[in-house]
Amino acid sequence: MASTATSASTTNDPLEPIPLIEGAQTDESLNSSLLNHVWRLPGKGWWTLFGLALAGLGLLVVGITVTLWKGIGMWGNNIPVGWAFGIINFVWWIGIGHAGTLISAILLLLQQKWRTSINRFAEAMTLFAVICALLFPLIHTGRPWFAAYWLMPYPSVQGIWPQFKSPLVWDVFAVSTYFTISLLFWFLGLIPDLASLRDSSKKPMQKVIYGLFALGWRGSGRHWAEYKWAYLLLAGLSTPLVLSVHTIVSFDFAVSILPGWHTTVFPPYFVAGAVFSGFAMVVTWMVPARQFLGLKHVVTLKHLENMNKVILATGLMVSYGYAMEHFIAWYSGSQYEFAEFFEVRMRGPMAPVYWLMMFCNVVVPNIFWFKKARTNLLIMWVTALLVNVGMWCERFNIIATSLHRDFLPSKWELYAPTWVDWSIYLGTIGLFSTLFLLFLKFVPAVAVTEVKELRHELAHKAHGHAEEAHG
Amino acid sequence: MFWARTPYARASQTPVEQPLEFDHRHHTRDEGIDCRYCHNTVDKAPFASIPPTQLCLNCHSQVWNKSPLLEPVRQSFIENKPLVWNRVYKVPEFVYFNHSIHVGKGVGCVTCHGRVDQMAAVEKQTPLNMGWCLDCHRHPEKNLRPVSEVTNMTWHAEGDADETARVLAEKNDVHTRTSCTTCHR
Amino acid sequence: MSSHDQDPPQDHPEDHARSTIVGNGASSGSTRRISLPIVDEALAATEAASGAAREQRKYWRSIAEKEGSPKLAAAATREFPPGASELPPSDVSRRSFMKLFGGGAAAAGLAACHPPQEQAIPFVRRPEEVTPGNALHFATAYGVEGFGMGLIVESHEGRPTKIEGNPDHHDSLGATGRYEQALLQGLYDNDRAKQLKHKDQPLTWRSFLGQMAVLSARHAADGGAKLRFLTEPTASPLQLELRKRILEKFPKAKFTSYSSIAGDGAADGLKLAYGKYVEARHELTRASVIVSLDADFLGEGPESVRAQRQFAAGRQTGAPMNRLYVVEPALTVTGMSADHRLRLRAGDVAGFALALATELGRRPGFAQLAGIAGAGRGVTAGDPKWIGAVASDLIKHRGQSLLIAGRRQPAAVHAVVAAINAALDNVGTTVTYATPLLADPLAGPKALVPLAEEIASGQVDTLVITAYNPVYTAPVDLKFDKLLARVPTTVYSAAYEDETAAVASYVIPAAHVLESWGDARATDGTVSLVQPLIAPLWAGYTDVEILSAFLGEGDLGAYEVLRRSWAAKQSTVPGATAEFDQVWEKWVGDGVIVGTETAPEAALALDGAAIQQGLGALLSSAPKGGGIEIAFVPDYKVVDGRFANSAWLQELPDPVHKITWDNAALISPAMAKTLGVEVERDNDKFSVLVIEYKDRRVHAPALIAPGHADDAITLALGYGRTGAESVASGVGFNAGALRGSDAPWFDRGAQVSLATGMHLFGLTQNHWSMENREPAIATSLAEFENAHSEARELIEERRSELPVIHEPHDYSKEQYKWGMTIDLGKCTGCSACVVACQAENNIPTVGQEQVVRGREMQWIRVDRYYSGELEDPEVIVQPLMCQHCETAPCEYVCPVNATVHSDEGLNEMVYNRCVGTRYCSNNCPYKVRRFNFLDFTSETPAVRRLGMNPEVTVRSRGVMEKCTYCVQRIERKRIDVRVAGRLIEDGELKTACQQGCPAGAIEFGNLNDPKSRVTKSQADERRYDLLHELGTRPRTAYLARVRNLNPELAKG
Amino acid sequence: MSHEGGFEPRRFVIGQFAGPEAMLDATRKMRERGHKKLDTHTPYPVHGIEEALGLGRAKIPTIVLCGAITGACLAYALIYFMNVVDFPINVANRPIHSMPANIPIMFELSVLLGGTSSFFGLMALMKLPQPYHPVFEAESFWRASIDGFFLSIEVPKGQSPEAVAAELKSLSDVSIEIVEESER
Repeated sequence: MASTATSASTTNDPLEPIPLIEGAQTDESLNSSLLNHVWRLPGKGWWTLFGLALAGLGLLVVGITVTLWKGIGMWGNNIPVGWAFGIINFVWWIGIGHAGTLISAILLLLQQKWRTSINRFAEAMTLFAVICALLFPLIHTGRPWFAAYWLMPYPSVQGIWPQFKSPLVWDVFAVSTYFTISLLFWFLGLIPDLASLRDSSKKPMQKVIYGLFALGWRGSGRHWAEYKWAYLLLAGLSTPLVLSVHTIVSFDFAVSILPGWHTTVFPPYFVAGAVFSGFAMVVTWMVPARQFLGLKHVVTLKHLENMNKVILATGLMVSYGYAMEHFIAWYSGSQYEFAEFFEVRMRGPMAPVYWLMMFCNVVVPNIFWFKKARTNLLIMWVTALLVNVGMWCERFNIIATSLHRDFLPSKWELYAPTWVDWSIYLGTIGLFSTLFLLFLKFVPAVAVTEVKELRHELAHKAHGHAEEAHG
Repeated sequence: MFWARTPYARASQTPVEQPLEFDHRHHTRDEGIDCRYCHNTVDKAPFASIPPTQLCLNCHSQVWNKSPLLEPVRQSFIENKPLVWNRVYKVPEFVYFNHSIHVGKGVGCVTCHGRVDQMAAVEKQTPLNMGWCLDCHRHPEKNLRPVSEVTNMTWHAEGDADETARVLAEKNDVHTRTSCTTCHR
Repeated sequence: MSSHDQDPPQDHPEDHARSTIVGNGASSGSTRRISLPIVDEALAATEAASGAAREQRKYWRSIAEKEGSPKLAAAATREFPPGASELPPSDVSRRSFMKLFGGGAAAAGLAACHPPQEQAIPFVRRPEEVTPGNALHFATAYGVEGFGMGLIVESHEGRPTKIEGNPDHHDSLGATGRYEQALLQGLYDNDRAKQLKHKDQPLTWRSFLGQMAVLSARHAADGGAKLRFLTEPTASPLQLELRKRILEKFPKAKFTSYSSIAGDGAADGLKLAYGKYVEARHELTRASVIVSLDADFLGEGPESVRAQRQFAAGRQTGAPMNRLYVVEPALTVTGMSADHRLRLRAGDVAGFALALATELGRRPGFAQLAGIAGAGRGVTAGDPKWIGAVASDLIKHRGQSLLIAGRRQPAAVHAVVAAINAALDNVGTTVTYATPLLADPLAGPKALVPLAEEIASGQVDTLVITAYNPVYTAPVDLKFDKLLARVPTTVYSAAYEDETAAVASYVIPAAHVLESWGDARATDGTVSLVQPLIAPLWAGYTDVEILSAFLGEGDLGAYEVLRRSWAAKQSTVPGATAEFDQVWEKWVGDGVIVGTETAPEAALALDGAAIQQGLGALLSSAPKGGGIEIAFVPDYKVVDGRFANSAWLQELPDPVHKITWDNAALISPAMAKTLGVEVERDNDKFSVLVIEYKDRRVHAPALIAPGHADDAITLALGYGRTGAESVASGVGFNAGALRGSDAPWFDRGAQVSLATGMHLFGLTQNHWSMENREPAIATSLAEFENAHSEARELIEERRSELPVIHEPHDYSKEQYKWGMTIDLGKCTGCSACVVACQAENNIPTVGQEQVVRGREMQWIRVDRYYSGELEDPEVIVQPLMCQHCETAPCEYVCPVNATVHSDEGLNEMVYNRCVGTRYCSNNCPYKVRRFNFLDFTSETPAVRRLGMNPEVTVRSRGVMEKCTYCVQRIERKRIDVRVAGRLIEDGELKTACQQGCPAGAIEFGNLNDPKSRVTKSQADERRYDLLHELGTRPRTAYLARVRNLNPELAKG
Repeated sequence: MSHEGGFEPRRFVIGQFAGPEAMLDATRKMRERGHKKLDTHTPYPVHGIEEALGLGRAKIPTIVLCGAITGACLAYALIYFMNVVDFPINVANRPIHSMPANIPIMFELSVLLGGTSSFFGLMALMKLPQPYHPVFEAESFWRASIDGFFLSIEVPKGQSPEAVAAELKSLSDVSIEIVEESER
């Protein structure tokens, strides 16, 4: 017996100019449509993408093997440029991850209805981005086989401990916490959906597997009562967490004395940048995904537009960050700071990256002032891509460019990445895509339960309106 | 981190077989030979030194000069081929341990090497890991003795041990040194 | 994880350092040296290592295991060199060898949680002077140009590990140059000639002697009419004696001294001036005005080390300072130290000399010079104002001034200079002349011509070559390789299987100086005995042994020959009255034979007239005409190629241009513009030039050299080697291919054009300017004496107390507070410290490709900055190593406590704790940290490992390293004095760079001792801290350089 | 249905409702009629369920709070012990004990422990994972996670399920099943 609740077409809702859920949906229809992509055998598109992703993953394996075998010297790093691609990509990925948490957690706290259809998606992205990010701090060290555990505070027979004044140790705690919490948060949200997968699966094998992951969830009211709290609290914790993580990442630089690193504006400006690039990444993936997975009716233009608004906002914050950096560099009166921003970056050998960054992060997002752009799939997709590029350039500027010319001109050196650098970078994109495609294949890409709940609420509202209408 | 603390992992407390049946008990206890007769660079060099074959023969050209047990020694001397012993104590390559300073400041042989005079085959008595080194480098007093007594296997402080320790530390001008470069260079 | 707790063996950085050592103290014969069979094994191991290495998982397996591999052991036994002991190749680790009584340990097999059983191998007979783990020091001597510099060699268990200067030696004064430091690499060089060969057939020494006996018998018949010897220029009494005896036996035989870098101008010029051959000796301590005419007396030559010390002595403010004028085409070490520098083409220097003479001649009391100048027939060069100023300055300091002409300059210049020095009453004070000590006064490329002609005309049957590699170094027009082919028998004493060895019929592996007995003279004649530190690694034979072969004494051995000759000469040595054995021990021990110095010639009369007429002829024959000038210089690193196989020197940045692993065609910026030379990749990549001269042409990459004379190219010799030397071959281009015997040093008329393509240099510094940051402060004396001058205020600002957030750590209670001072006024940038540091601290070399990537490893970086206009810049050099900041930025960012502070304020670097995040380097404002980006050590041949310093950990891949203030020396000294129950006294502890520094520009010591030199120097009014405004509180301080400018020439 | 051994199967009466409202309504009523062991099963949290089931205040928040506080304290204690008590080292002349440097890790650890405790605390409270539960025996129970709204009543010993079922039936029009815990 399907639920007989009235159709939840919410088009007549004045507050929702574009519907959050399109068409007349029932719990069941939602259920089938949203889980459909799990049951359906993957199509050509998925396989091609998956093939590409695996190829990328291959690159990663090659890159890492070479690095471990021959040493970090296979990368382009040198003295003075001790950090380059490794840390650039680390920061880039972490940044991307942040949007996920932000969407799922912060928007939840702010009770943004439009979040529901995309949060699962975003959280997954967070998780995978963090996995990619986690790779780098480890493999970029000279002796990973020690770095893997010497940064952990454990009682070794050497009787020596980590050095807790070092931002790198903070990183270890921040990033690992971030990963753990995001994982738990994501999984907690998944449990009810896993249950419905279990219950709607046809093949016994699937039943067993999903059943195991569903932990025997039976939608008990007593459970829901605690569950809602737990979920809310995790969200509550993730919100400051996500802010702290990128703040701490920014400490890696802000705590040092290097011109271009030693900057107090870094924490907020890194967080803004993170959200900026993160949302861009979500859009980059969401636009094609809703197409191929048939999620158009739950991930509507409204969602995309909202995200574009966030991109615009954070983009402006980032621009402000740049402005401040340059202002302080001049205002501080430090010749090293000044040279860093107005000579090295603007006119040095790495200047093209700087100007590309400026274009992508400062100029491009402004297109979202126009509703046409915000709601045009192609434009928003290209913009999002450019923003991703721009944010990568930003990290390159901060890290490599600052390093390659610092205090003493006698040790100024050029930096050029090697094929290993590139293959590892592309490799992580491959890893990310692989995980993502697997996720799309085996787990509901949209939080079914929450969408149903939303439908219910909307239906209620609609109902109410209807009654008023009849007087 | 627990494994590393087991004696096995440190290869200690297991007697080490030697190519030649050399018995420290006999030489030190019965014959009363001082450690420094054979390990004669211990007080002036980083290394206590395994005695060259020549040194064995100082005595054994007279005593037991026919003993089959000593055949390898004579062989070594005649063929100019070193005796190959199995090592008992070894610190990692990046640790620069110096016997002369420890002996010079009154750290007894027995403190690290144990009652060698009671060992048929010598075995490693102490963990030799950094934590263990640090213990003593932080509080050396408790392991001090008059420099004259360093080779004494049975020396014990008379009266108030802590007081003697303090006095000795004073007298031998012993410092606590825990700077990394004390041992790592 | 737990198993890693205790650093599983395969991850010890040091494993890569392991080299095999077993002592069995078989003291060889009469000598004190210890022949270690283990050494032979190391050699054997090396042969196989290359092969064995492949199959190793290099990135974590150790060389020790490598050598332990059965394959290798087999190889070792097979490859056993002659004279090796029967000891089975047992594989032993360098350090554990020390640890256990001159025994060693073999890391058996793989990483088990249970440590592997290792062996300990004692001596059989321990040589009485050997105390395992305590170094011994022996005196010996070595020199490149015929004179010997006294050396003290540190030896661990019979393996030389470090070379220092001999404080008692006239030319060393305790310091060394670049080459001496690098001798070790020459010794432990796997490329050395190892096998005595005749026409590529192995030969034993005995049968060689037999064949030589036959040969000399045949030559004796006609008095040796067709017997020729080609030797290095030498002042060695023993060599001279052998020469004499050979000539007695073969009256018609001839000896030729030859070195491609010897200049003949001085000898001829002085002969012209004084009527006979004399050698000039210079005393810079007494000179307050020095004028160098294309003479790089601080940078090269047997006198250079002493010259630097003496010159530096006159660079202290508060005392009368000396003033240095330099006239030269391309910047040199001397040029960089100049107060005033005039860039002139080498060919124009003669003009300058005459112009100066003319100018002086105009002044009252110098009429005699006018005449001489007159003979110059108006040949002149240089800015008259400049010349005028110099002239008056010279006259002002009459009697305490000095003119020095360079080796490249022709006789005319030297003659004029001699005349001027005489006119200025400098003779006897700043310059003295003595009867030549060298066997032949003329030994330059020209000296080769007569020999070449004789060979060409078939008058030579046997040619014995102990000179360095003539086939490569000889002027191309002689076609020496073809000539040698014509000589029936050529005997070549070969350090390497080089170009000459390829064509010689007898190739005799030369013993390295550290393997040889012999003697040498200092430039003042003092004799030093050369004693071996180690038995020849591969059967090597000394020149002495080869020459004595022609006296039928070849089997005597150098030791016996030397001892006999000195036993005979004992009476000639004043004060050596005791029993010869005692005297001998003393001589060998001291490294110098006191009383053997030769007095300068008194009452020499300058023959002005002779100069006058000689001059005309000389000048007419001097190079004229237009066109571009090409000039050749001995390289600062490989000299004439003889050090080309030393990776240390190849990778040492050229003192002036910071080139590694290359030579270049140095041209002025203006000339580069006219030629259209392109520069790419941030000053790393330059266009390649085609240089055509007569019928010769070479492709040479251009390098823009500020301060270079226009229309002139400077080319360094010694590169483009084609011999079988793995390091040397393929590095740079052979400038010698342009060099003719008629004009061996410089000539006009070269055609230069751009070739296609660019060349990527391994430059360690490609930024010339200080970007207005003034890390290295240079000022003029006038400015400095004005307390309110800009420079003075800058210095004050950089030594002022800075506000602090929390109180600085208090070190005053500590026994020691280590600190260093570097005097930029004294530092000439010669870079000896860099090599000394490399030798002391087991610093690896990385190769050009890595240098290009910016991964050079030398702990000391000698920065060179140009200021002023590019065409005629002022230059300042600044050695930069870890500053040991008290609030070190590197420390607080290290996540694992791998770099922290010691109780005495050292910035410690704990290699075995380092995980290689490189954060410390990023945060180091001086960028003095070095990172092992790749495995730079484990591939080092085992034989090379023998020379490594056992007191210093060899760093593994992925580990950060940096200057430690030679903490190993501090700790060893501390232990020694504490066992003795006293404190370290000032001066008894020196860092490697300080000890090596010829100029004495580096002071190191205890800042808690108010009387210590370093405390005093840090109180100097020139003292300032580098990047002081960052509040890093560096322990290393700098003393600003003060230029003693001539007011008449001072700009503005 | 005879059961050897001591095994006393729990018995449930399970009613499936058309929608959440009806279910809530029935739940309320049944509770008023004195039924204790009630539980509902819905695909998504239904508003007002706590009140309907008469549940007290949620316990999770307290657990999380404790977790978070422990985390912060633990971090501070750890760092203080390692860098101040056990092995104080002069690092770049910085104070051995500097509070500001500890803050990031204190924060992270409090979030970590807070977060984990909320998750595992929840699991403990829900007694999950628990693959089998008698209600799964119900024919149509699979809809509970899709679009079904169920009310389950565990029948106390001695009471007959049928009676309870009838009682429930009397409240609203529902399809009712009676299930018994199977012995496994």
